[in-house]
Amino acid sequence: MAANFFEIMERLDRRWIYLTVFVALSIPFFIPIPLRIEVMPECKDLHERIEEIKQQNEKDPDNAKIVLISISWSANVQAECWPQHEAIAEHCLQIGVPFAAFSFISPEGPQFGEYVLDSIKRRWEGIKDEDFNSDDEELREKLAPLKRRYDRMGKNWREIQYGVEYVNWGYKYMDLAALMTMISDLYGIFPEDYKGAPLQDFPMMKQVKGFVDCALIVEITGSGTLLTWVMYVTPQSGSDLAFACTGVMAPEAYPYFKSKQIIGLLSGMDGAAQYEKLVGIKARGRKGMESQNLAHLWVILMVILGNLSFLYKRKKDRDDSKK
Amino acid sequence: MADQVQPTADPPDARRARVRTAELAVTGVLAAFITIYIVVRIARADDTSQRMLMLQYGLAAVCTLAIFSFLYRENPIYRFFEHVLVGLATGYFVGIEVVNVIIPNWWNKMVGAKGAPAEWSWIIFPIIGLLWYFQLFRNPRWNWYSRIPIFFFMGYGASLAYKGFFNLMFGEKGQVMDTFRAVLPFTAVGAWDLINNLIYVAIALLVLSYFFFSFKHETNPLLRRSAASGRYLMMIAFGSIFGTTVMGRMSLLIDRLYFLYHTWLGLPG
Amino acid sequence: MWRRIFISILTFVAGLYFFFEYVMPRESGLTDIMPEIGPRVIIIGVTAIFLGMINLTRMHLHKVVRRRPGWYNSLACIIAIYVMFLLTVLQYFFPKTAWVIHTYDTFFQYVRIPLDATIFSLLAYYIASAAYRAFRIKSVEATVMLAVALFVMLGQIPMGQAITRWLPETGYLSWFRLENIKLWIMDVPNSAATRGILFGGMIGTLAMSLRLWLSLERGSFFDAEV
Amino acid sequence: MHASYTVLILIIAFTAPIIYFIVTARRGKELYIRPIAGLEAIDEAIGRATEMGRPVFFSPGLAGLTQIETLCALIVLNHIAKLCAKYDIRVVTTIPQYLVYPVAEEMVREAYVEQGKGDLFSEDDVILILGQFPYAAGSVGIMHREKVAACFYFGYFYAESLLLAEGGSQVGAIQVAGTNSTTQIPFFITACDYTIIGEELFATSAYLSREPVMLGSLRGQDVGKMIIMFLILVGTLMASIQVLAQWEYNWFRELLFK
Repeated sequence: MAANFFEIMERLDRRWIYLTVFVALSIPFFIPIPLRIEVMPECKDLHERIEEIKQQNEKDPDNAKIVLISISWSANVQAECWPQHEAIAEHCLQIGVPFAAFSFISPEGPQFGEYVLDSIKRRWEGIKDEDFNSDDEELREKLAPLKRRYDRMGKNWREIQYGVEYVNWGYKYMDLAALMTMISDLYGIFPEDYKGAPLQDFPMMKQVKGFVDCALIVEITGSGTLLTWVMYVTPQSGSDLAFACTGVMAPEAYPYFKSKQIIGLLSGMDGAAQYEKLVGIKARGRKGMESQNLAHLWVILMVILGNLSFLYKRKKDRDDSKK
Repeated sequence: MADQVQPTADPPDARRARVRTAELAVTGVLAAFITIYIVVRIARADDTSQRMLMLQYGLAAVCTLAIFSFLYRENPIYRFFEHVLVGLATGYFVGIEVVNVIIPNWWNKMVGAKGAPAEWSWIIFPIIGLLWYFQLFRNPRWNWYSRIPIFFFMGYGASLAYKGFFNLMFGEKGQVMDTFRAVLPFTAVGAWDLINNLIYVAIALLVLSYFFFSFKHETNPLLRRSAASGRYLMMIAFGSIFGTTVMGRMSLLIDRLYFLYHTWLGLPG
Repeated sequence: MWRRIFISILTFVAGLYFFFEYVMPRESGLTDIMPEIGPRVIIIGVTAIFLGMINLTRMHLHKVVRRRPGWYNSLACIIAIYVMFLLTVLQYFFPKTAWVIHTYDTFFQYVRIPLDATIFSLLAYYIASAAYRAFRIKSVEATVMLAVALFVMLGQIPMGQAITRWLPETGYLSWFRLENIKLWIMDVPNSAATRGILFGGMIGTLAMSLRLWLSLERGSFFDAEV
Repeated sequence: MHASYTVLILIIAFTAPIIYFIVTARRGKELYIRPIAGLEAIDEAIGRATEMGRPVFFSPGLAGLTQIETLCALIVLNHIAKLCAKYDIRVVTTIPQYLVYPVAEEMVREAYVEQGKGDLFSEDDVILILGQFPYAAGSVGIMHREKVAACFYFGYFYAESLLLAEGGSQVGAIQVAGTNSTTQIPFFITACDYTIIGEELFATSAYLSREPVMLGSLRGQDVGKMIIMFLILVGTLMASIQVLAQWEYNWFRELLFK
């Protein structure tokens, strides 16, 4: 009987495997699975660094630094990069660290930057003002990170003040010469923001001359842009670099995390989910992890089945040759 | 050559026709359902903007399902949408460069828009840039001119490699600098760290030793063992890449399912 | 011949500024003129963007005119190029006109993005199928890879981590929690091996850059008669 | 960052051997280069294709013409085409870059003509398919239609690597891959019979072409690697002594960095 099973499996049409993948990933959409996300140090370090920038800015408001998000992702990897971007942006907005977004390799980047903020705003619309002071302790605890924003901004906390809290520089075709120029002078490359308004006139950009005034650069990417920063920009600008990337890229980034050339590392959807946990939201990252569970178990099962049938076949071949 | 192209185990024509009909029928039924669903959603929407949104969601869902149909078999619907994608991507890319770079960074500077003085000298840069277009000529006599910008960019990129290399390897937190790790495990402090450091330095050196090319690996006493083990140790890195790639690829699909189930079909979640 | 010499000199001269900017001390003032260089280089580079559009149009127009099989797809491609191009330019100049923004949004957010994302998501199916068909313990190498991959996969999902959640969160035993094993694999052996590969690769890049800069490179493209 | 004096010395230390060995190689000095394990696999695969009388498939990766990986891939293509011409079988090549296309066609044609089998070469065997996924899908389709007996993937690959390698294994071809894109190597290792890893790709093309510049450069690179190894060994030793002697800093590190 077992023999038949493996033989059938070996001849099985690929499309059946595809179908099972589809089903396995769909189940969590109908049956929610409770999860506990473990936050890893790579992620915690980034969170702490942004909190630190907040404290520094409070101590020295005349010399306030910004966080820069480099959007090097586009539609095809949005599954992993969108939640990372959303979690980091949400964190900056919660505690009030001004942040800018720009893109140097992905033309769609700035557009996605806007979409991400839209989705944050949409999520906030579902939260009522009185929830922050509700009697339900669980709810209060859940909203504690966001309450910092509510306390600071008051009634109109849902509005994101463009130019004060956040600015979108836009996209430029760029090669290394231009990127290195931006270390000291970014206005030669970005005279305007992505809508065509003069960039230098925004309040949060008043004291920003170039990358030197970005305390932290977060590179969110699905391709190999990390080395560009590590080799050409951050040693000169003195900014810290954090790397949020698709799962594929993460193992390659660990040597730089080890050497502290990057101070934080978010790896794929897992990293996004960890960050979401830290900033107290449940968005695409944590929801996606529910499906990841079954998907991974399914892949592991596939590997085991494949190897069993491989071993079976090898044994059979050996037996045959003995005969 | 023709006989090589023909697959040997063709199903009989009759069977193929039956499969064809079944495929067409299933496609037709699915298409009808999707259309009806979209129309119903639009009809039941509250106002114009909602109706617009439902139409847009429907469009996105059709695109998603059309691409998924590739899993069953390469088909004309997939091919059509694939061509549309290539077109949209190219058009968007060129358009965004025009409005994001050419207008603000060149045109505005040259004609002096927004109160700045006009700098007509900027006209020269696109003229140099026009040399790229000689690539369109097949004739080497003309094609040659396109090498001027290509090699200009190559030249300055190449010389930049020095800066990058030394920043990466020998900077304050450089990769070589970071490999200087204390490895003698006979101090009281952090024995675990020391062991890890030893493993770390050893693996890095062994892997590097695999990439020596101008020595005979078999006869060189140092390289014989180290290069072979280097290859095995690299497999650890490749294994972890495989592991995280599974997560990456699955995320992509989860994202699409999320769209289909929540955004389009409107399931709670 | 003179053309080749000209190209060699051009390549070399183009690289001189950045080389000296790096090796000369800060006082040389070379770094200060960098903001003048970057914006100009961008313009030279960006002029090339129409090339892709021209090439694609040429290729597909050829198919349409000759009525090659699938010419209607090519027609759709050409139309898509120019519609998207126009819309992108229009939405910059008329950000307040509703129909422009709506049409642009429809094409970008609801056609372009789903198509792009879905094509990539097909890989999820393929990786599962490859895991079944190809990921086998054929050799020692493959076995090492497989073992590491299994640990990493288990360590990065909550259900995998749940297997060892009964272990304490601190102390020596916590090392054996799956997420910590994964972290260790990533942080020590993987990181070290990647670094080893990187050292080799970077030296290779440096050597290649040197060959390009000094026009020593040989091979198809560089040997072509000009 | 500007170069310190130590870095200036290092610049010379890394550059001089490369130039020196290139010059000596061009003067005609024979330089040893170790055989690459995957290369026998190429011969073996072509041999099997000959026995079966089926064509072989070649992909030069997704990178552009000026990228070194593609140049190496083209050299390998030329070698494979020569072998195929010798044994009277066809080599089918798909190209994703329009700049690479004419060069690759020339390479294959040249190889067939050189072996006196010009009539065996057909322009339809070098196929241009633009775009990453169209390329992968088209290539897999061609593998199926032609029932290729061997597949070779050399060059720089992205996510399409898995598609190609899966497609090849489905038709039961012997597969040999060579790439330096680290993220794609695992998929080639799982699905291919032999994988040439990382820098070995460059060595492969040097080994096959016997181009003095490449051989010399490889030798120079080896010296560079030795320098790095030496620095790491000394630095590690000093770091250990630092811990033992409880120095405030590792002076060797400071020396390099300052």
